[in-house]
Amino acid sequence: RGASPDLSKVTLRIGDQVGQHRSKLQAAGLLADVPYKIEWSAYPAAFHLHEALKAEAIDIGAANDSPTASAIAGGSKIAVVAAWGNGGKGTRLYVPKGSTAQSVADLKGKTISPTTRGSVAHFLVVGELRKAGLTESDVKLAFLNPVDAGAAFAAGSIDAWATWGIYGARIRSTLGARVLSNGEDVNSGLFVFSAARSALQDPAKVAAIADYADRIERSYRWSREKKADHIAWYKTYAKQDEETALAVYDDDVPYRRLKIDEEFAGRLKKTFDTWTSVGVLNGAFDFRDYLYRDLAVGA
Amino acid sequence: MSGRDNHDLAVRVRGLTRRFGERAVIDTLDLDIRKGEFVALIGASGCGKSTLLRILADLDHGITGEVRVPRRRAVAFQAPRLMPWKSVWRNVTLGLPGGDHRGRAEAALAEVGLSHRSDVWPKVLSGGEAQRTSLARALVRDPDLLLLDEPFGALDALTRIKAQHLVAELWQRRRCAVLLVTHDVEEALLLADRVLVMREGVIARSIPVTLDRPRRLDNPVFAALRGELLDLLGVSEDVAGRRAA
Amino acid sequence: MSGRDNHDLAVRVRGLTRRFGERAVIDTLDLDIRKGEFVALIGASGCGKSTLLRILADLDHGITGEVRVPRRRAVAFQAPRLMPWKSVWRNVTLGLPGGDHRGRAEAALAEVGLSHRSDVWPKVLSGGEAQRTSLARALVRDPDLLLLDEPFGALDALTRIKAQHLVAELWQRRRCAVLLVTHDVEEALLLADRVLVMREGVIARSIPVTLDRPRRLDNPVFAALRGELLDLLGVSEDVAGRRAA
Amino acid sequence: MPKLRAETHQPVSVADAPELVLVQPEAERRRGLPRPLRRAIGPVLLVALWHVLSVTGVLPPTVLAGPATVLSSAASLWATGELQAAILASLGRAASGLAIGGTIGISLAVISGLFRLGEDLVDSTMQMLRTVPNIALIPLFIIWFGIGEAPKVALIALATAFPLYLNVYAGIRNVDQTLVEAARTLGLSRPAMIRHVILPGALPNALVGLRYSLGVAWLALVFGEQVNATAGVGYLMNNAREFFQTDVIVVCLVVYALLGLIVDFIVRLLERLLLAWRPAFSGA
Amino acid sequence: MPKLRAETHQPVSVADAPELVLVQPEAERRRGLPRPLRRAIGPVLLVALWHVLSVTGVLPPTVLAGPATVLSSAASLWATGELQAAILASLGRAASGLAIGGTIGISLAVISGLFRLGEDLVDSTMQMLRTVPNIALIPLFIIWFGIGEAPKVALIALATAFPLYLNVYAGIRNVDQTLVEAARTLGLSRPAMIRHVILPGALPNALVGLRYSLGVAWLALVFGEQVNATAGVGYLMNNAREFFQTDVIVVCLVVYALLGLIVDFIVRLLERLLLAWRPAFSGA
Ligand SMILES: Nc1ncnc2c1ncn2[C@@H]1O[C@H](COP(=O)(O)OP(=O)(O)OP(=O)(O)O)[C@@H](O)[C@H]1O
Ligand SMILES: Nc1ncnc2c1ncn2[C@@H]1O[C@H](COP(=O)(O)OP(=O)(O)OP(=O)(O)O)[C@@H](O)[C@H]1O
Ligand SMILES: [Mg+2]
Ligand SMILES: [Mg+2]
Repeated sequence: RGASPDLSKVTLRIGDQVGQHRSKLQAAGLLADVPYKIEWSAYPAAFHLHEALKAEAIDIGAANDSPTASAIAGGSKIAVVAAWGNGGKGTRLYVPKGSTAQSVADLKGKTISPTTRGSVAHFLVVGELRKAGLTESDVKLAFLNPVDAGAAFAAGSIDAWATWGIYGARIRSTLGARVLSNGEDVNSGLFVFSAARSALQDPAKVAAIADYADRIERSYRWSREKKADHIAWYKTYAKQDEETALAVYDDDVPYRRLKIDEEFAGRLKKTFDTWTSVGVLNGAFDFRDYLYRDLAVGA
Repeated sequence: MSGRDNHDLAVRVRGLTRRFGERAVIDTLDLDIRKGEFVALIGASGCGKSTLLRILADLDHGITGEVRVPRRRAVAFQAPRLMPWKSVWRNVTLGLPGGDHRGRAEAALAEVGLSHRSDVWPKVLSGGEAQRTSLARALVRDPDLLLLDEPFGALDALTRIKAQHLVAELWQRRRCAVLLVTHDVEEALLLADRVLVMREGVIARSIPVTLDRPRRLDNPVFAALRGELLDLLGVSEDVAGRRAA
Repeated sequence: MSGRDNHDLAVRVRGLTRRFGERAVIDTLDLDIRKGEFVALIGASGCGKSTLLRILADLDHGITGEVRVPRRRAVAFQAPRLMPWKSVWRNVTLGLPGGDHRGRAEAALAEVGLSHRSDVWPKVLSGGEAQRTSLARALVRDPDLLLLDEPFGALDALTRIKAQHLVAELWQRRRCAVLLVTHDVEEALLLADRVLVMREGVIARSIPVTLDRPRRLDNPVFAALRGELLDLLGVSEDVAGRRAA
Repeated sequence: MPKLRAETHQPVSVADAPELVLVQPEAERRRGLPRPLRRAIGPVLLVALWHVLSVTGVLPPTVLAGPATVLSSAASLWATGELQAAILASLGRAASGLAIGGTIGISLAVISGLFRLGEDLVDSTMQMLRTVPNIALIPLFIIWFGIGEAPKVALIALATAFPLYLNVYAGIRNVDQTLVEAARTLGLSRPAMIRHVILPGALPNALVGLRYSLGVAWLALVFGEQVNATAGVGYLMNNAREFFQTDVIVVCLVVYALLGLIVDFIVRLLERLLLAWRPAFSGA
Repeated sequence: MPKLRAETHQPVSVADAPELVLVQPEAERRRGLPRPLRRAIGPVLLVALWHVLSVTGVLPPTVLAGPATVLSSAASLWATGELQAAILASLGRAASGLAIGGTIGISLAVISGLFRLGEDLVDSTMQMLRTVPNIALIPLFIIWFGIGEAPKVALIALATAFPLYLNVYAGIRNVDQTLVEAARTLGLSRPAMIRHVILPGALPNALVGLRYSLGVAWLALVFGEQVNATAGVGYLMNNAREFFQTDVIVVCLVVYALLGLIVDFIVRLLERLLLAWRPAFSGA
């Protein structure tokens, strides 16, 4: 690497799911001294973000591994520049309070909502069914949007619901939902930053991306070190009560930065293969071609 | 006009007023029509004849005063008001109780000379044809009060005579009360028992026509009445004789 | 009817046919109207008078034959056809070139006795008021051919005389050709240079009226012409005298 | 032989003629609450029902928060200024979108309403495009218009163009032919004809289209504000769905519902102003 | 003094009167292609444009697949039977939803169109509800109707009820008051009045509503088929969008567009059959 490029002329266009990173970086004071300009844009879900990325309307954006694999399969010209993993926490399989099911095997013949098709929760359901020696045809899968699935769960229209984050926390607290499986050995727990290939042509922009990735890493560190601050931020950002904020804290903070290497390509491929095996995605990709391995990793 | 027994009346109006904004088009008007009486109503354009008819047809409630009319009424409006989405014959029998609508419509249309038009849409009718359809629609009903608003205005001389004849015949058979609005003084005198002249919101004059029927235009009493009525309408004999510049 | 110089004509129709389905309402009709000529057209209801007028107004193209008319025409239709979304005075001057529409509309409305109604919506007009508005709308224009389809049908005797006077005056001043459809034989004779009788799709008779103006109803020539026309319309003198049953 | 026979009733003699009925003046007929109050009954009943269902637990709060919760959520959103900001942002977008979409829709409707040739070219194309789901076009709009305000406004423009097109076109084709003829004899130029005859005649229908478009403009925001929005009612709702904030979702629904009432009010006002000429039926 | 003065032109003498113009018979005026062919021009041009943009690379295939790609994708979806299954599934839902929603919409429109009291209760409520985004109501529908076919059909019913309501209601209020009066004097019973006067008078508007509803029924599937669907055009499209299958998205869009043309054809046919009585303007 040569002399550090002039960042002051760079404008980094960052796509941000539900504005989370921007808000958190702000709260952690990590946006005060950014040496380049950031143009934020916010999207409600991963595929909206990837639509923008595919159109090269943004330079960089983060999503779970599954939507990233979908985007690659859909012909999006992106490269993974950075990734974090939390060890598979956060996405769980829930049953209602009164459910008699004690294991995934007990759900045979029942209706499970894996939330939306191709979501991390769907990934979990696929893995759990395999672990229990079941196939998808042994249960009824009801794909629903999170809010709709919540209603179906509350109304008893589904016997189990695989979901993540706030949804899980809320049904635990308000409906007394029970965790049937915490999914830690199934979930990939990957959080992936993808960049438009065009953005990676510009060394200055690459430097800015590297800096931004470092700030994300520092924000995770901030969350772990300043729990009270994180909780306070989260409560206002997501408009949740203390209980919910605390409930999701342990899942949200243990993200560790991963190296973008051969092994990571393998993890992406594993996710992709799971999806092809259930017919959600198809095609054949060498995910090593979709990595950008040269991003400087700082502090 | 008021000394009669109520039981004998087909229309009883007392102190009727109808205002549009500031203007009282009908202004404390009294009117009695006996059962079976044929009354013609004349008056200048815009004096309130159609307004009065609408009230007697129970279509206008922005009124003050007492208005009593029979339950069964039939109306032929000044404009034909045919339902454009119904063929001519269906227009004629619309709302008629009983069966064989087609047959009754055909008979009525034959009387007004429209047998050949019974299946067409109203939009293709000529002005006079539409007016005759509207007349047939009123006559085919069985009213106690027949309200006719210039029903012959768009008809040629021969068709008009036939239509007048038709109304007279229905009236004589049914003995219903008839209120006929017309601009034709001779027509009023040929048909009516009494001619009302409307002016400034009231019935300004009520002129009984005691001539025997059938009436003749060349009867001297007829001519005198005609002169009197034209005078009331503001047309002097001289002007009536020498009309165009 | 055909020997004249074309240059002298305001309307020239040759072999005009108009069919509705199988029926030829107008059937190889020929018609010439000289510049400045006042022609009245009479005929039974439904015989095709309005159809002919529509063709002369260049509104109906489902025709065969040759029809020539001046470029500047004005029409008063049988129904008033006022734009319901325009106040009365705006209806009168709609499409008029030049300025001071309000003033010209007021003047025209005053002539037909509607000064007090110039700001209202057409929906509140009485039948005769609407007809007079439509007439004012035609008269306020500057036509070479004036087509009037029963323009006085809904008017009382006095108003009708005034309106007739108005048309006659405009015609004398402008010397435009006028084609007046009417059901009133006396009206035709009072106003026109020539009376056309339409029957079975053609001009069956063309009767010149050579009486001097102003004309009087009590002129014996007038009475004779009147009898002749009524006869052509199928009304015998006897029926005309003794009309209602 | 008289043929116009009254067959259903035997001819009655004058003596046993029927009783007269009184024509009731309006003043004695009309009673009760004033109009605006009566129009409020429906919505008020609905809110009451909702309240009862919430209080009795038939509607669990995780699905649909009750009116009380919603009110307090709305109050706090108002206190932080978020709600006002959202409404203002959405209002701006809806207004621009409607202006563009309305202009396009009405212009195309006039073209295909007036000219056979225009109809041939435009109408079937519009009929075809109008059933294409907007959301599927968002990726295209991002490519053409980026991720700023433009694609959001474009989406609203697209969504609002069709109802106005459909209704104005139908309105033009519903204009009384006899009036068009009359206008032709008055020597109106083509633009004058459009202005003075065709458009006023199509106005009752056009206002239905406007009513529709005003509603659709806001509904389209739900999708438009999925693209890089940080404010707006659609954004607020999408966000609330992500964060499972059922109370905020319902606040948004209430905002939408109120908006529907405002749209209704505006269009009613326009109808009163612009359609005063109409001799139309107004209910019994 | 003559007051009806022609002020724009000096009175002309008979000698210099103007030339006559010939009234052109129609046969000589009309020429060109037959109607259905001419109506195809617009859509065909659009497809041609799309093809050209695709071939020249202005529309890259990752953004919007070209007609050729789409045809082959459609063919393979057809070969697997997926496309037919999707269309059939959606058709069934759209038909049931439309039947229910249409009945509700028209009934409510008749109630509020005819009765002042009905209007007071129903109209403002409908105006309020119609601007509420459907997708936000899905949770409610799930609670009430489960996750089977019922909520999907309910959603379509809801979506289709409003256009029919709006247009039929407007149609009823647009019925000529003078005809209603005339009908009243004919002694029609209330049901007869509705059947013979009000509804036929509202028909031109109702058909606009139907046109709208027929389109909306399919559009609502995009949301309805987010609820636990395994087949359907909306499902196919949602899926394709989430998994960036641009070719499948476009196949769905084409299906929707064709559907728009079919709807147009059906409604035109109905108009020709049901509105033959109308003396309306039909374009120049
Ligand atoms: N709804 C209304 N609002 C205001 N003025 C009205 C309304 N209806 C009628 N008028 C006015 O009331 C007057 C009387 O109208 P009406 O129709 O009764 O006249 P008419 O005697 O029948 O006249 P005509 O012989 O011309 O038909 C007219 O000047 C008319 O303009
Ligand atoms: N579009 C049409 N389709 C079919 N028939 C039509 C059409 N227009 C007019 N007719 C018929 O043509 C005939 C002539 O109509 P027209 O309006 O010219 O009569 P008219 O002489 O003006 O009669 P009136 O004195 O009653 O006004 C009528 O029988 C009418 O029903
Ligand atoms: Mg009148
Ligand atoms: Mg005529």
